[in-house]
Amino acid sequence: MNPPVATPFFFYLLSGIMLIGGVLVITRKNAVHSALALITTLLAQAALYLMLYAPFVAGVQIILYAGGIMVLFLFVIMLISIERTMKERQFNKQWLVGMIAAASLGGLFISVYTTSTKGQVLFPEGRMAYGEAQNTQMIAALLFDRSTGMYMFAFEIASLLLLVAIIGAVVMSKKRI
Amino acid sequence: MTDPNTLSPLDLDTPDKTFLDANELVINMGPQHPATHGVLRVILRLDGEKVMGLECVIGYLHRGVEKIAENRTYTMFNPYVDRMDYVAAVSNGLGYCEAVEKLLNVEAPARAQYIRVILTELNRIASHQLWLGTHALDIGAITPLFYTFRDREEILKIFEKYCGARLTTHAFRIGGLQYESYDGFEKDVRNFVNFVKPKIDEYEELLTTNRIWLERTKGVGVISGPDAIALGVTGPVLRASGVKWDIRKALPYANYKNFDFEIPTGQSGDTYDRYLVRMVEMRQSLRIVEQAVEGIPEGPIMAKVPKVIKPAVGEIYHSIEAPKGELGYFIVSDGSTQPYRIRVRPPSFVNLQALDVMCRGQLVADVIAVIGTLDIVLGEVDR
Amino acid sequence: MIAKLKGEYGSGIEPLTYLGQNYMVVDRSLIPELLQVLRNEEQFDYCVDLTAVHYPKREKQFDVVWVLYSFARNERIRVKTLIAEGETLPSSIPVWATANWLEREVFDMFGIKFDGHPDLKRILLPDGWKGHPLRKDYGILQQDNEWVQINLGIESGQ
Amino acid sequence: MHEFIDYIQSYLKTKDLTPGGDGNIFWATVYILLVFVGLSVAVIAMNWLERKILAHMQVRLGPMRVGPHGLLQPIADAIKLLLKEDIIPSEADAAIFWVAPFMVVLSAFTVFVVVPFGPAHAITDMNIGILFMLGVSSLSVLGIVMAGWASNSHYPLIGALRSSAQMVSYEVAMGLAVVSVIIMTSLNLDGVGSLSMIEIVKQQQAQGMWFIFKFFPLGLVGFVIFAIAMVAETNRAPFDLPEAESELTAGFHTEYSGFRWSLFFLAEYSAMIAVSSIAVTLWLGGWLRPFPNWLNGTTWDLVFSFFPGLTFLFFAAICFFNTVRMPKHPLFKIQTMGLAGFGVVLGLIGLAMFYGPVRERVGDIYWFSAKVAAFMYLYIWYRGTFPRYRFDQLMKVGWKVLLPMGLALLILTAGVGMRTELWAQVQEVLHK
Repeated sequence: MNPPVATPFFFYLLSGIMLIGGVLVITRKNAVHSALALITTLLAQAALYLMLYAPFVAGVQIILYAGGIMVLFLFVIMLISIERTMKERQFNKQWLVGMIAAASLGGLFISVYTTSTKGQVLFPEGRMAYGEAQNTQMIAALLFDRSTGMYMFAFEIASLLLLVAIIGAVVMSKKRI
Repeated sequence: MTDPNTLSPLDLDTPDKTFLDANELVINMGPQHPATHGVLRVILRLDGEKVMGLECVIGYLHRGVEKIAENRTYTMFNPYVDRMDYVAAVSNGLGYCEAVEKLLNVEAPARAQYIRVILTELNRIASHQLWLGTHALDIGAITPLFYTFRDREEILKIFEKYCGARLTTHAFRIGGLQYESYDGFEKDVRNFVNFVKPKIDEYEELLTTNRIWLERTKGVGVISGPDAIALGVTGPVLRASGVKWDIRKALPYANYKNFDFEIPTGQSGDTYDRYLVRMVEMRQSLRIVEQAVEGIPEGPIMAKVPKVIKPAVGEIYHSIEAPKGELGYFIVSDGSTQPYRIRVRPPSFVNLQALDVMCRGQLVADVIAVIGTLDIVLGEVDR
Repeated sequence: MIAKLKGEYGSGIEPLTYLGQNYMVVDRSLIPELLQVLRNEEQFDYCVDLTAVHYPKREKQFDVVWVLYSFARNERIRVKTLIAEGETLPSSIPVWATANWLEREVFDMFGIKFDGHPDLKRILLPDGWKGHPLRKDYGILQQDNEWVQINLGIESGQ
Repeated sequence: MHEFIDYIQSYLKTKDLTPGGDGNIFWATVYILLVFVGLSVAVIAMNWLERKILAHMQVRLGPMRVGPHGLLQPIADAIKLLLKEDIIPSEADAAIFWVAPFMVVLSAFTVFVVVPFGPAHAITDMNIGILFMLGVSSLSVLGIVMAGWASNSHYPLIGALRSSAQMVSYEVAMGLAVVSVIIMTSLNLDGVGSLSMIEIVKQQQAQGMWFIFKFFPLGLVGFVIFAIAMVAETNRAPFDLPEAESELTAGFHTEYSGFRWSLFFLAEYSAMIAVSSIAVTLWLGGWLRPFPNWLNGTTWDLVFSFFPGLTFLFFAAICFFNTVRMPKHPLFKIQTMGLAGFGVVLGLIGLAMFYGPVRERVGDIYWFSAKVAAFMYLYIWYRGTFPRYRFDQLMKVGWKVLLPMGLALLILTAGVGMRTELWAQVQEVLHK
């Protein structure tokens, strides 16, 4: 397999897009613009997954988040009167608390990074355990295989949780069943 | 709402109590909208996609035909009637000529009557074909439009050969006909009948058992027989609701009593039944044309009518079964050469009134299907 | 039937025939009751048409004409009443639902008001129009110039 | 220069590695260009064909004036659209209005990265090929929603809402049908399936049948579900509610004009080709010629490799036939010559396809395109025949018919798959 091209460049590019998108999500007054910025962020994230040799996760990210959930989001947002939301004050009174929380989270990340890597290079030359060509199959094996699968139970619990959520949503939205 | 006695005006036209409900959405459709068949404006009150009620705004094509009539002589007004229901101009002319003849107490000669019946029935087929094409187009089937227009063309060719005009024909005169039938008229008509019979099967093949067509038309725009009578709905719409009534049979005019034909009726009064009724009507019209073309007698084509038409003082109401329903003329004469008042009872106008009842509780897309199935011509609604 | 009605209402009803078509001229005061009777007892369940005629020279300027039809009897009849300018008629919507638009049209064209009509406004002409065009004193070239200028932005519609 | 030619020749000799899989950026770029150009040509041809075929279904002639039999009509239309004023409504959200068509076109074209025209004729062979296709094509909804919202007008907004609701709900049924095929791919000795488009076709060859016939009628049912859902996905008749002209004028692109409108047009047709190629790959054996296992051997290979050339010669023959039928009038001189010229071009292409090396390499592409073309005809046929569904009926078909069918199909396919002999063998291998 040929070595990847300009990995650091794309990493910084995608991260930059993600950060800008994230900032735009919370600063835009127009809800539709926010949603579109969020979609950009999610797509950049999918690309980052690809860089991590996790194409399956990237594909699922695109289908579920960008193609599915965000469309439903937009669906709702589009029907909101923009004129009214544009006039609303955007930053509420907890902005100070929010900033502090964000700053402390950032500090935590930095401290974890500096203590755990101890001056190692940011991009080690090692390859991922599951190569690109077999990524999907490996994920499947990890989830379902009798000998290697270790997340079967967690997976089933998660699906049960989702089922409960679906039923709950139906019960709440329907006036009478 | 099956008992007409309970059909109070409150059910028909007063705004609902929920008019100011926040869930209601008012949408304006038309007057320039491809599915309103002209310049009809419909104001829809919606709850989501469901129609809570609607109001028609008409008059965009109002030309004051009735006022014009009062300022023209009887003869001069004849071409104007063609401009009302321009899709079935021949029927309009027949109604008008017969009404004036009745007022003059003359009768058109037998030969003229036969030719009149042939042309009128051909026109009924043409009108139904145009209706079918546009109605199917509204529901999304584009192909029937081209099929029906191809076959309607043959009818228009016969009209053109007969009187030189295709659409607003002015085919008849008070007292009979102006033109003798051209050479080969009978042959043309016979050829047309043989030509169009398989074509009607072709339309039916495309639509009658088409699943999507059934889903779009069955149970859509239902109107019960008593409701239809109370609302004065006539023509195929009334017959599809199960009322077997056709002026050609009930109060025969021209020489319809000489012909053998059936009146098709439906049961459920929905859009699909109206479609079927009109399809059968086309075949029945062909039957009449076939009989009429075999029986054209020789003889004069014009009754003895004075050059200047001056009916005695009096008034008359005469109506015929136009393709859309009962087309009536109420003529008041003051003894002069000009009619004192002509009132046209337009079938489209009265039928359109039923739109509100037919659309309540349906979806927006059904409104388009129902407007199509009512077969309105705005030229006749607005006059 | 005519005889029965005549017996009931006396001089208020004058049955006539012209060229084989029956009609009756009815006193205005009898109209509401008579229409009900025709609809409910004589089975005239279909109101074909409702219209008016203007005679400016008469004292009672307007003829208002109902054309009725009975499916059961297969018979058509006209009911006619004479009213003066400014007089109103009771709305016949409770009797025949179809009268709704027909009454609106008569109002639009002649300015005859119908009491109890739920939504009596112009139907063919625009709402703000002045004048009732089918009256005989309304010329064929006449129009509401003011309306045309304001709403269409042109000098004249002619 | 000589090295360059050697480079090209060395690539031409490989027969089972896609340029992307090879990591060969030069060839990948060439392929991207080829696919882009080919797709544009296909859309133009499709435009002409749709108008012509629809016209003949409706007893009319269709375009006849621009070029012989209207052959140049799409080009004339393209020029017209490019020269038209590009209107952005003053109340519109200009930026999003501007971006939306590109979003749609981008997603419609990106999909073709993984479409396998042959074992080596794909830009790349992704491990998640089918997932990628579904994912990227679902992004076009975003573009449509953006277009509808940014127009700031009622009809486009309602069109966009309908469109997004429709596409999201039909994607579910579509996905289930696709998963049933992926289960079928795992019926090999390794017991491992694949999402790769190329691998799916190879599995069909290995298992000796197109997946449409696998576990009859399960494969067929899956195919039918997909075939219905893909029409809804591409907003075509009878599911063309977002563009229902009798109700919504033109749906989400009502406010668009000129170049931007033509982008939507381009995207619609390339999306049709994209979903058709998914269907072809998954159920109809992709690039495989008919009966590759039954009628095998060099003789049959030779016979089937003549098909591309013969098809082009057939088209050329049609051109020449119509050249003869052209009216003999000076006015038609240029048209007659043009048609003859077109026939000559087609004939030359056909002859070139008999040349050995070309013949060997175009066979895959030919069979793939022929299958896709059949789907394109189906699209046109639908449009000529069916009325339009109502919105609630459309949703009913999606959620109450196709979705339960898809779920049942998935469970049945898995169940039947576990009962096959092969599965028993796989189990044996695994337990050793």
